[in-house]
Amino acid sequence: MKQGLYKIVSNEALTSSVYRMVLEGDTSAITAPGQFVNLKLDGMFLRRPISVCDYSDTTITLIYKTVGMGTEAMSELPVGTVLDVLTGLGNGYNTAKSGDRPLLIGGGVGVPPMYRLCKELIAEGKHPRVILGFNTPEEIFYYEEFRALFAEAGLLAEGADAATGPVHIATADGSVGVKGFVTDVMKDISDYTYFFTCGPCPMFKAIERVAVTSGQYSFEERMGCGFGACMGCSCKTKYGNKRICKDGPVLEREEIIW
Amino acid sequence: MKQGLYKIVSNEALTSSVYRMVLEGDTSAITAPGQFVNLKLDGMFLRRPISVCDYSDTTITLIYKTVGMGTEAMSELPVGTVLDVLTGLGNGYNTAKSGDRPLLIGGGVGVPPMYRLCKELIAEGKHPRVILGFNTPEEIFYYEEFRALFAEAGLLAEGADAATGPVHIATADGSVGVKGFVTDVMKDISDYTYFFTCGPCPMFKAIERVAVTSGQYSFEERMGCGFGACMGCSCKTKYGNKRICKDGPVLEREEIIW
Amino acid sequence: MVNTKVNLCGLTLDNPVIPASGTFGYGYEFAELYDINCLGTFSFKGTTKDPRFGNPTPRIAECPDGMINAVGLQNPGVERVIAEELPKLKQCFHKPVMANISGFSVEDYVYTCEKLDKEEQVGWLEVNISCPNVHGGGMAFGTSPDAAAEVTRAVKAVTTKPVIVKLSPNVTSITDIAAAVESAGADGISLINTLLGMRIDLKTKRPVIANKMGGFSGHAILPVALRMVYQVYETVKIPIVGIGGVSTAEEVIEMMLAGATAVEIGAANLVNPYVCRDIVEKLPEVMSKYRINSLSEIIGGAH
Amino acid sequence: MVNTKVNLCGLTLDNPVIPASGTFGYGYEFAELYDINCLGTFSFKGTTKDPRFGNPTPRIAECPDGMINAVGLQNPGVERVIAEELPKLKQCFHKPVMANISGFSVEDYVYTCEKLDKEEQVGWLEVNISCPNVHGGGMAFGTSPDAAAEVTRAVKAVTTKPVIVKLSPNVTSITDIAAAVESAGADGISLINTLLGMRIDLKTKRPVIANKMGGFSGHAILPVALRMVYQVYETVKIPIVGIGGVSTAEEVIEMMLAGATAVEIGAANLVNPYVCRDIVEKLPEVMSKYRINSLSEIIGGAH
Repeated sequence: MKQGLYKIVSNEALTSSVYRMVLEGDTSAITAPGQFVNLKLDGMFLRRPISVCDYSDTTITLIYKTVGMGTEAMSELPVGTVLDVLTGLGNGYNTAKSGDRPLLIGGGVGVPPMYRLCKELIAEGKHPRVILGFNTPEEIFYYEEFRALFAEAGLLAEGADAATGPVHIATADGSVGVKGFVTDVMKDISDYTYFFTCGPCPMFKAIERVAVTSGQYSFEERMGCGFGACMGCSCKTKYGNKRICKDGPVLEREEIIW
Repeated sequence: MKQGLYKIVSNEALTSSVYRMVLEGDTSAITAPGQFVNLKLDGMFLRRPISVCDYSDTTITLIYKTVGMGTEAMSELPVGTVLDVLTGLGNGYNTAKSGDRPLLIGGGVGVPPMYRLCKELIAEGKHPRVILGFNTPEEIFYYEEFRALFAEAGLLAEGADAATGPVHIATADGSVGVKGFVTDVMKDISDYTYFFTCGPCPMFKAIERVAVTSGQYSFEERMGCGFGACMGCSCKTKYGNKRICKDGPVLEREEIIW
Repeated sequence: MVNTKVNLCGLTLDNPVIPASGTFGYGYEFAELYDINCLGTFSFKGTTKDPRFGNPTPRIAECPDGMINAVGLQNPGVERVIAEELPKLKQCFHKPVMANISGFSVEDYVYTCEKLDKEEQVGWLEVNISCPNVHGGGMAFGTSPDAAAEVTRAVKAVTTKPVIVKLSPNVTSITDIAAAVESAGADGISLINTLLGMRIDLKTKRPVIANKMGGFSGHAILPVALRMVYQVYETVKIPIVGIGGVSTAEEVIEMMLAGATAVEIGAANLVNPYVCRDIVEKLPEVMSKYRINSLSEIIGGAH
Repeated sequence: MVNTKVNLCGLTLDNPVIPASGTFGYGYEFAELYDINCLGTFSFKGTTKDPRFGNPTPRIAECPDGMINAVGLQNPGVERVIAEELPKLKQCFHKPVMANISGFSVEDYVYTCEKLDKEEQVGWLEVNISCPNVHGGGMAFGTSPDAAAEVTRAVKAVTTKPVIVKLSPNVTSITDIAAAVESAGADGISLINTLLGMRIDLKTKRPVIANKMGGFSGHAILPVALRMVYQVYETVKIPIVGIGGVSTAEEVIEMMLAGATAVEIGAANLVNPYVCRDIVEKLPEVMSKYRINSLSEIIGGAH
C-alpha cells in the first residue's frame, strides 16, 4: 500500500451511469490484477474503494458506476483535479492457478478488473475466454477493448463475435450476444481450466451452481479503512475470518461459505 | 440582502497577514459603506463575515486579516474560485449626520470599511480627515489609496504627509506618522464635526474618552447567520437589544452601553 | 404527481418541511427572501414568560460540519410576542404556525402555553424541555421522565391545541422520556434538541463560548437524531417531528423513514437562508427518484 | 525546544498521541507504513474472553464528517491475542502498550484483565464499559454508575497495572459515571467512546448497518468529546485520556486544554493511515505557534 496524490487526466462516461477515470501518479504499489484503490473525496469522510481496471507505470484506469453520493461526486470531478489515493490495496487475483484456458466472468460493474486480468493471462501465454454480462445493450462497455487484447495477441479469429467468443456477451433480452445470464454462456463452454469472476452476488450464486472447476471470486463490502485496520468488512471463510479489504477482495472457491 | 455566486478575480497579500480579495458579481444589494458580506467556504460550516472595503457595479473589494481557520483558507483561494456569498448585510454607516468635517478612524483590520466611507463622504462634497492606526510600520496598508481619494478630489495639499493629514497615520513606535495611538492624533484635531470608526475594542474605549462629538462605531462579534435570524450576536443598547449583524454592525455613540 | 402532504396531530401540512425554532425568527426576515407560505409551517423563536436578553457573547462557535450556540432563549417575553411579533408574522405567513415555549418552572410553562394557546394562528404548541443553554431549568425537565411528564400534564390541562414536547438528546434513555410524555398526554414529540458541546480557543486557551458550553447542531448530528427518532418511533404511538442535522430533501426522507411525520430544519437555515424553500422544491424530484408516491406512506418505513 | 512528554498514570509518554482501540489493530499493519515507535503508545483492538466474529455486515456507514461502525468486538479472544498477536506487536513496537478489554459480565472483565495484566508489554489496561455494538453487555456497564463501579472494583482487585476505564457518552450525566469509577479505584478515565447513531438507505429504505445502529465517530463528534472531557476534569482527580473526533495537532492541544493528559485518535486513522505520525511531527510547530513550552503544563488549561 502507498498513499499518494494523483491527477485526473480523463473522466468520461462510457454509458449513462458508468464512467472511466484515468489517474496519473505512482503505480508501484499495485502488484496484481483485481486490487483496488481508495479515494479521498471532498465532503466525504470515508474513502471510496474502486477496483483497478488497468494501469501503466504512470497511470491508473478506474471504471466505476454512479451508485451513490461518492461515485456521483467522482463523476463530476474535472480533469486536473488532484486526489489523495491509497493504491495497491487487497490481494488481487492469483493467476498461477489458472491453467491454460481460464474463464473470466464479469457482471456489470464487475467487468473492469477482468480487463487487466485478461491482459496478464494473455501475456503469460494462456488462452483465456471472457464472458461479460449486462442487463441491457445500453449498459455494455469495454467489449471492443477486450477484443483488442485478443486481436493484439493474434487470438481473435475472423468473424468472431459476442456469441462465438473469445469475448462473449450475455444480455437479459438477447439483443446482443447470448440471451440470458453469464451462466447461459458458461454452460456451453466445457473445457475451461479455471475461472475468475467479479460481479453481483446473485451472479456469484448462479456461477457456483454451474461451475465445473476451481476459481476465484472477488467480493464487495462496505469498507471503513480499506487496508485491514477496522474490521469493517470481515467475512467468515472455511479458512477462518477474513477481511475483504486486506485478505480479499478475492477469495478462492474452496474457502467461501455461501 | 442577496445570495449569489461571485468569482475571485484577485486575491493578494497587502502585508504579511492582510489580504485583498476582489470578487466579481452582483453588487446591487449593497446600500451603504460599512456593510459586510458573508462567505461560504469549503470545509467550514458557518459563513465568514467580511466588511466591504469598496465596490463597483460588478466588483466587491474585501480586505481581511488571517486570524483563524476561515480567513487562512480564504487567503489560499486561487483566482477563478467561485464563492457563495450573501451581500448587503448590516446597516452600514449613515453619512447624513457627518457634518462638513467628519473624522474617520480605522485601527488595523478596521481600516477597510473607512475607504468606501471616505470615498462617499468626499463625493458628498464633505471634507473628511482620516486617522489610520497600526501597531508597526510593517502592518500599514492602504495609506496611498486613501491619499489618492483626496488627490482626485483636489483635497491633498502639496507636502501633505502622514503627520499633517488629511490622511494621518499613528504607529506605536512613531516610525511612521504620529507616535502613539489614533487618539494621539485625535487630540490635535479640534474642529471635526462627527466621527466614524472601526477597529479593536481597546481603541474604541480610548476614542470614547477623548471624542468631542457624536459618532458611529462599527462592532465585531462572532455571528451565526449574519442576517438577523439566530440572535447569536446580540448586544444591549440604550435603545434596546440589537443584533450586531442586522441592526448593526454600526451603532451610534449615544446608544452604546460600554 | 407525488403527494407531499402529511398530517401532524390533526392538522394537514402541505409538506413536512418546518424551519426549527431559533433559526427562523418570527418568519418575517425570511419572508423578505421568499414566500414562506411554501413551508409546511415553522416553529417560531422560543418564548418565555418574561423577556430575556439571554447569555453574554460570544454565543456562537464553529464546529466540524456544525456549530454551537448558546443564545439562551433571548426573546421579548410572551406578552410582547403576542402584541408585537405575531401580528407581523401574520402579515407574511397565512398557515397555522408552531409556537415554541420554554420555561424555568412548571408554572412558567403553564403561563406561556395558556397565553399562546389562545392565539388564533397558533396550530401547535412545541414545549421545549431541552434547552441546554439556560441554568436552573430548560434541559433539566428533559432529562427526567417524571419532570418531563409533569410539565406535559400541566400544559395539557390548560390548552386546547396539540402539544408537541421537544426532547433533549443528552440522556441515557430517550425512550424513557418519550414514553413518559406520551403517558402524560403529549400529542406529539419533537426531537432532537441540540447536543451539549464545547470548543476551546487555542489563542486565548479559554472556551470559545462565553457560557463555556452550548448546543451543538448542524449536519454533524444527523446520525444521532436518526437513531433517536428510530428508537422513539418503536416506543410511542403519537407523531414524531424529526429534528437534527437535516439540510437536504434526501435527509428529510431519511428522517421520515426513521419515523418522523414532519421534519424540522435548524442550523442549515443560518448557512443557506433559502434551504427550506429549496428542500420543498426538490422533494417531488427526490420522491420520484426513490419511487415514493406519498410522503405520508413512508413514515417509519425503515422499521 | 518544546517538551511533548506527559505522564499517564505513572508511565511517561514521549507524546500524548495514542491511536484508539479498534482503529489500529495490533499495530503491525501500520508498522508497514511508518515506524510506530514515534507514538506515545497505542491501544490495541478490544479483547474479550472468548473469540468473537462480531456483527454481520454491512458494519460501516458514511456520515457527515464521520462514520458509523458496528463491528461488534471482533477479536480472536484473549488466549490467542496473547499467544499470536502480542508477539507480533512486540516485533514492531518497543514501548508499553495499552490493552483494551471488553466483556459481557464482571467475570469476563476480570478474566481478561487478569490475563493481560501479566503481559510484560502491557502498560495500561483500558477497560471498555461502553461498546454500543454488542447486546447484553458493553455499554450497559457504562450507563449505570453502580455497574461501572462494580466492574472497576473487580478489575482493580486482580490487576497491578494502571486501570483506565473507557466511558460511554450516551448518558445523561457523564460526571456521575466518572465519579463512580474514580471512587471504585480507577487510575484513569478515557472518553468518549462512540455516540450511538444510525443511517438509513433511501434505495432499500432500511438501516445501512446490518445491526441497525452503531457507534458514531469521526471529526463530527469533537464538540461532544471536548465538553465531556471538560466536565469530567472538574469532577475527578485521576488523569483523563481524551477521545473523540481528533484529527490534527491543534485538536490534540484543544483536548488537553479541556483536561486530557493524553489523546486518542480513532476514526481519523481509517481515513489517513499516517495521521498519528503526522500529528506527532506537527505538534512542536503548533506548540510554538501557541506559545506552549511543555504539553504537560496545559492539561486542563481552559478551566
